[in-house]
Amino acid sequence: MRKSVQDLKVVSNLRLNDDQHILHLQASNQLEYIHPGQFANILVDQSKNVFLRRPFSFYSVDYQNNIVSFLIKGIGEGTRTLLNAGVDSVLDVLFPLGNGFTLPEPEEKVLLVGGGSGVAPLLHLAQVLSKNSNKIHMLVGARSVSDLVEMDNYKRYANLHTTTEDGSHGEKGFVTDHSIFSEGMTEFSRIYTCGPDPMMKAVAAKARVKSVFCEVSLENSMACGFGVCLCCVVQTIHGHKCVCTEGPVFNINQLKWQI
Amino acid sequence: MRKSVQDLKVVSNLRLNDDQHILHLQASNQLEYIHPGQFANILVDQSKNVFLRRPFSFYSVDYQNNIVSFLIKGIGEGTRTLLNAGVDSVLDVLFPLGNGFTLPEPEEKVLLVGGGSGVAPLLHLAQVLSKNSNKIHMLVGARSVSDLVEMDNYKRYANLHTTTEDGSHGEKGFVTDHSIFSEGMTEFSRIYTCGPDPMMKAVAAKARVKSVFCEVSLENSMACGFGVCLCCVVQTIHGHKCVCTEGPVFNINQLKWQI
Amino acid sequence: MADLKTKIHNIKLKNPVLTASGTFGYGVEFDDFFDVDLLGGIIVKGTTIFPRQGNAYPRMAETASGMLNAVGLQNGGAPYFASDIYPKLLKYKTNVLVNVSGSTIEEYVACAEIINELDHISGIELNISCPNVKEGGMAFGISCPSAAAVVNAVKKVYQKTMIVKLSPNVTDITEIARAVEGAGADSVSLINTLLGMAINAETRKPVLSTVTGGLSGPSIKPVALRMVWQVSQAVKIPVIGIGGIMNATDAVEFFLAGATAIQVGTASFIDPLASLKILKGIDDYLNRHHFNHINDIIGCLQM
Amino acid sequence: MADLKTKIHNIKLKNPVLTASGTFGYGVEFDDFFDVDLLGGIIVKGTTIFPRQGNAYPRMAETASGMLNAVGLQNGGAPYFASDIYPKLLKYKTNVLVNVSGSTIEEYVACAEIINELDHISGIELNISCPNVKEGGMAFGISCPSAAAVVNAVKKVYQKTMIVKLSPNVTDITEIARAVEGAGADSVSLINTLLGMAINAETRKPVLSTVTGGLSGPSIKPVALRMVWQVSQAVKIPVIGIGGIMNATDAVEFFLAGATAIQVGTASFIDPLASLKILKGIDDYLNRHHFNHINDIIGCLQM
Ligand SMILES: Cc1cc2nc3c(=O)[nH]c(=O)nc-3n(C[C@H](O)[C@H](O)[C@H](O)COP(=O)(O)OP(=O)(O)OC[C@H]3O[C@@H](n4cnc5c(N)ncnc54)[C@H](O)[C@@H]3O)c2cc1C
Ligand SMILES: Cc1cc2nc3c(=O)[nH]c(=O)nc-3n(C[C@H](O)[C@H](O)[C@H](O)COP(=O)(O)OP(=O)(O)OC[C@H]3O[C@@H](n4cnc5c(N)ncnc54)[C@H](O)[C@@H]3O)c2cc1C
Ligand SMILES: Cc1cc2nc3c(=O)[nH]c(=O)nc-3n(C[C@H](O)[C@H](O)[C@H](O)COP(=O)(O)O)c2cc1C
Ligand SMILES: Cc1cc2nc3c(=O)[nH]c(=O)nc-3n(C[C@H](O)[C@H](O)[C@H](O)COP(=O)(O)O)c2cc1C
Ligand code: FES
Ligand code: FES
Repeated sequence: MRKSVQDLKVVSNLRLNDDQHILHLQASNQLEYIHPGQFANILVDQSKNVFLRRPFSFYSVDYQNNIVSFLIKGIGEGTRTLLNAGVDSVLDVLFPLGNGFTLPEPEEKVLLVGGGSGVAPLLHLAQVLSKNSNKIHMLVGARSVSDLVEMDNYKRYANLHTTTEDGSHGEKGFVTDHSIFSEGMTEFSRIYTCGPDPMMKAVAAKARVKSVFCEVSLENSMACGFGVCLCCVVQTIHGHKCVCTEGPVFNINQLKWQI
Repeated sequence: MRKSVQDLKVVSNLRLNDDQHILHLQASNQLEYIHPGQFANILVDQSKNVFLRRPFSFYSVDYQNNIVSFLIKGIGEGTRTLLNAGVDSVLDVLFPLGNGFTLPEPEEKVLLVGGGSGVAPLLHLAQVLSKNSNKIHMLVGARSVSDLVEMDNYKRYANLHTTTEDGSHGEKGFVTDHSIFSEGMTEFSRIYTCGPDPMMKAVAAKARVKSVFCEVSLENSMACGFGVCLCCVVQTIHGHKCVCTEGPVFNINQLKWQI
Repeated sequence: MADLKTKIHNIKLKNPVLTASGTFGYGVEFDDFFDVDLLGGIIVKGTTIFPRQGNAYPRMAETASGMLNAVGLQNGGAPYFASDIYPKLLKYKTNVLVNVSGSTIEEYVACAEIINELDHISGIELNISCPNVKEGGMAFGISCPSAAAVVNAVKKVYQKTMIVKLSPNVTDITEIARAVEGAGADSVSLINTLLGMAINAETRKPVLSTVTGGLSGPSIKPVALRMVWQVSQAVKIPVIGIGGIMNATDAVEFFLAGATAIQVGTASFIDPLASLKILKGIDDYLNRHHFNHINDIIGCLQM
Repeated sequence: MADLKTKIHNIKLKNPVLTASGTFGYGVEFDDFFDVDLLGGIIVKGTTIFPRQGNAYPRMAETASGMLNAVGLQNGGAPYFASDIYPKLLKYKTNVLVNVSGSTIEEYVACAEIINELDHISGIELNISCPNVKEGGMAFGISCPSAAAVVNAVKKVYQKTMIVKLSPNVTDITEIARAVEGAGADSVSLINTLLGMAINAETRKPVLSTVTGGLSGPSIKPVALRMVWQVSQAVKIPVIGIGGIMNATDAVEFFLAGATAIQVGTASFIDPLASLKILKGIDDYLNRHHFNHINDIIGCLQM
């Protein structure tokens, strides 16, 4: 789909917990295809201190009703202003941006690993993969059960595994402590991960050891989101690459990560 | 009353016409006395391009219910953002500021002359004067009948006269063309006026000729509103004076106006 | 429709709206959004003779009504530009200019020589004001002798229009403007970014990998407008206004202050259609005020 | 409660929050809002030896995240200050400093001599950076010899602490800082306003009666922070940070960059309680990060 700036109407603003909401936004025209892992850059116009747009991964896409949704975690003024978006208000959204995940062949067995609000693009990916008859396992990590949101939604598409740091849900510990890594790593032909950098690096390290295909979705700071400012670069084996156009999804073999 | 910064709740936002609304704001504590002609400086926090507060005269004050109201005309981003203030939203208001009008002795017959949104402080004045058993005549000028708002409200306190430039209501012409000036000028012991500068100057000229006491309420551009920035000055016979503290109301004899 | 045609030395502009270097990529990134040929011209990314990786990440900090960048002239080098990018720009019917930078006078000259061979490039904009590189860059633009020296040297090898882009990080920008005019600049463009800094109070570290960076966006507009006004009174060559232009009203202010053309920068990050909207808005302004020609407002500030 | 005590030369501050000259009146205007004695000190309005009417109206233009002012040092003159205003300031238990300006060195000296007689004034801030007066003001602050000359002359007649307030409208602020340090400044404060301009596109006139004016507010913070960081590495005397400080986070950034104290300016126009809130926020920050003393963050930017 061509990138464009569209006015999307807030059709619902669903509060999941203190700092996470799902915004459902409706386009006035037929949505064109959006690839899982792509993102949108949203203008925050009701806030004095937010100058640039804010990037968010598509959480799900409903082509029937022309509704896209975003899972947003409030961390600063931009996100918190968006969490207050009223139903029927209109957001100025630039999309779709970035490359997205490489889809597996049908029937491949894949593992999706998410942490924090980094889980967002993985639901969209799971939706698409489930239509591709992939076998999907999804591992989500959080600090505590109260941070684990939307579990029922993930379960519709994937075998769900969880870890919590306090042991209040699933296995206790960090995501990479989960038994799935010690037991059946090689049964997965691909691992897709999104979340805090240290988590992604730990997952990438596991994948590298077992030579499993692994893609990570990065969240560098961005000014434009469509490849013109060159602010969002990451070091790759081919030099600096823009996360907004050549990413946000990178194969770990491309990155110069110390893992 | 001491100046303070208070959070006032929008209890109603009444649309009068395309670009004029009345906002009713409620204080959580008992309001102290606000003098007619005083103003408030309102923070416009939901707008990217408005940095400073915006000054507005009190339109009316209801001490029973702790409600103050403002008649606001949308002319730029600050005012237009305020016109969109939702009921139950909260505005950050610095008040009361400025000096206000000199009240006449009881029973004096006075003329209030307003134009445009400049009419705002005159309603508050009329409310107070009517309790002071003054005989109040009020003359309001506008371009056309559609710009004449709140006439019934003024009539509760004053004998109302109007002019419109297109003759659609009252006498045709500018405010100062009204017959009240040719006929009975000297029956008024005081004239109070607020509106566009040229109008106030024309009224001031009439008053000066007949040596009638006349006070005008100025609208200079302001940064602080409480006398510390020295941006809002007007030339007086005693040099530069701050409109926000030594005004906004000035006796025309104080001003170095070419009238 | 008012007549928006204007001229920067030998470059004919169908309208005075250009895009600022480093904020518009190579133009092609905007093809999805609008027909770039509608603009008066585009100024592509800062180009140096040698390829540059640019500075380390993080390169950006958001500020009040603006942003700091520390990109550091990441580009593939002039030979790569000529062989790989230039061919893609041949499709444009509007003016394409190249922003030229270097760490030494020799590098500026070498880069300009390569660009000089490219027929479809209308001119160069000499960047003597980049605050984000260790050597050269801004250093040239903050003293009269060094500014004049670069301009002089490049003038010898570059045949077409040479615009010189000035740094605002100086005590008296009119001095520098006169120095480069004297050295042969055909036009000056200003302002480049103001040198600024951002700190993350929570981590107690600078936000940018380079500690300081270049400030752009509406926050710098008052400074830019003042400098354009000062410089347009100090020199005879045309002045191009840059700095925080977000909408047509901003652009009109720069014309009134004396700019013959303007460049849209950071605004394109927030709205990729900004430059086109500004162009339309300028036309609306002229019509609403019954001006027939953009020249009717250039330098027409009423004092 | 962290220990917020700090020192500027001989002035003991119970906390590092001061108010910027020209934005806090004589302090008494804030009596309705809070107890001004809670602050480390206040710096009152720009004072000159002769009374000044200031510039004509309009004196203010709102800008993106900031404002331009062209007040032009309106004040009753130093003798009037001493006789009529000073007595009202005796009630303050915190430090009161006077910001001193002039059109000639002799005027600075004459003004400082009068202030020198006022026991309750802890020090002066020499304003060699006001962009809004026709003569003197900023002119002194943009060249090293003239800056040093004023400081030298005032040093001879003023016995207590002399802070010198620097202009940001220079190519290299560290040079000026070193020049005034050499001439006997006990501290430097920075930045004063950036020279800017605003135009009303509809009327096609400058907004300010003086055409150009001084830019303040959050829009200038990145420039101010950069200069404070540069200057604090260049001089040994304490640096006072000013420029767009709106909240405690901003203030902490200035401390990290090397400021020993900060001044709250334009923020007080928007929220008269800003300086008090900033003071409380600094304490919160220190507690949250387990620092016992403000010195634990001054100049502690991690590179
Ligand atoms: C491609 C992409 C996809 C994203 N998808 C999602 C999503 O689906 N859901 C979601 O909730 N968030 C997502 N994010 C993150 C989101 O964009 C940020 O949380 C948001 O921009 C923060 O804005 P703010 O104004 O609330 O916080 P700010 O006030 O801008 O920042 C608050 C603090 O967080 C830090 N910070 C903010 N953004 C970044 C960053 N990108 N990298 C490093 N530090 C940062 C700041 O330095 C600051 O300390 C995504 C980011 C990217 C780049
Ligand atoms: C003491 C006082 C009392 C006031 N009372 C009322 C009131 O009761 N009701 C009401 O509707 N308005 C009142 N005003 C005017 C009101 O404050 C302005 O309309 C408002 O500040 C404009 O803000 P804005 O952001 O909408 O427009 P802006 O975008 O700030 O301005 C739009 C245009 O109007 C011009 N402009 C704005 N304000 C002024 C000014 N004060 N003087 C000269 N030109 C100006 C600007 O230059 C610009 O061209 C009062 C003003 C003062 C000083
Ligand atoms: C991300 C970024 C990269 C830039 N790169 C260049 C460059 O390569 N060469 C140059 O002369 N100016 C460069 N600039 C400066 C802009 O061209 C422009 O002068 C400046 O941003 C001010 O305009 P604005 O406020 O409209 O953005 C860059 C600016 C930004 C924000
Ligand atoms: C309205 C106004 C008046 C000012 N007057 C003076 C002054 O008299 N003397 C002075 O040294 N600085 C003066 N300044 C500059 C401030 O003290 C301060 O240096 C500047 O505003 C930057 O800080 P800020 O961004 O926090 O406002 C004035 C600033 C403003 C906005
Ligand atoms: S965010 Fe601008 S290039 Fe990636
Ligand atoms: S508005 Fe600041 S002194 Fe009047």
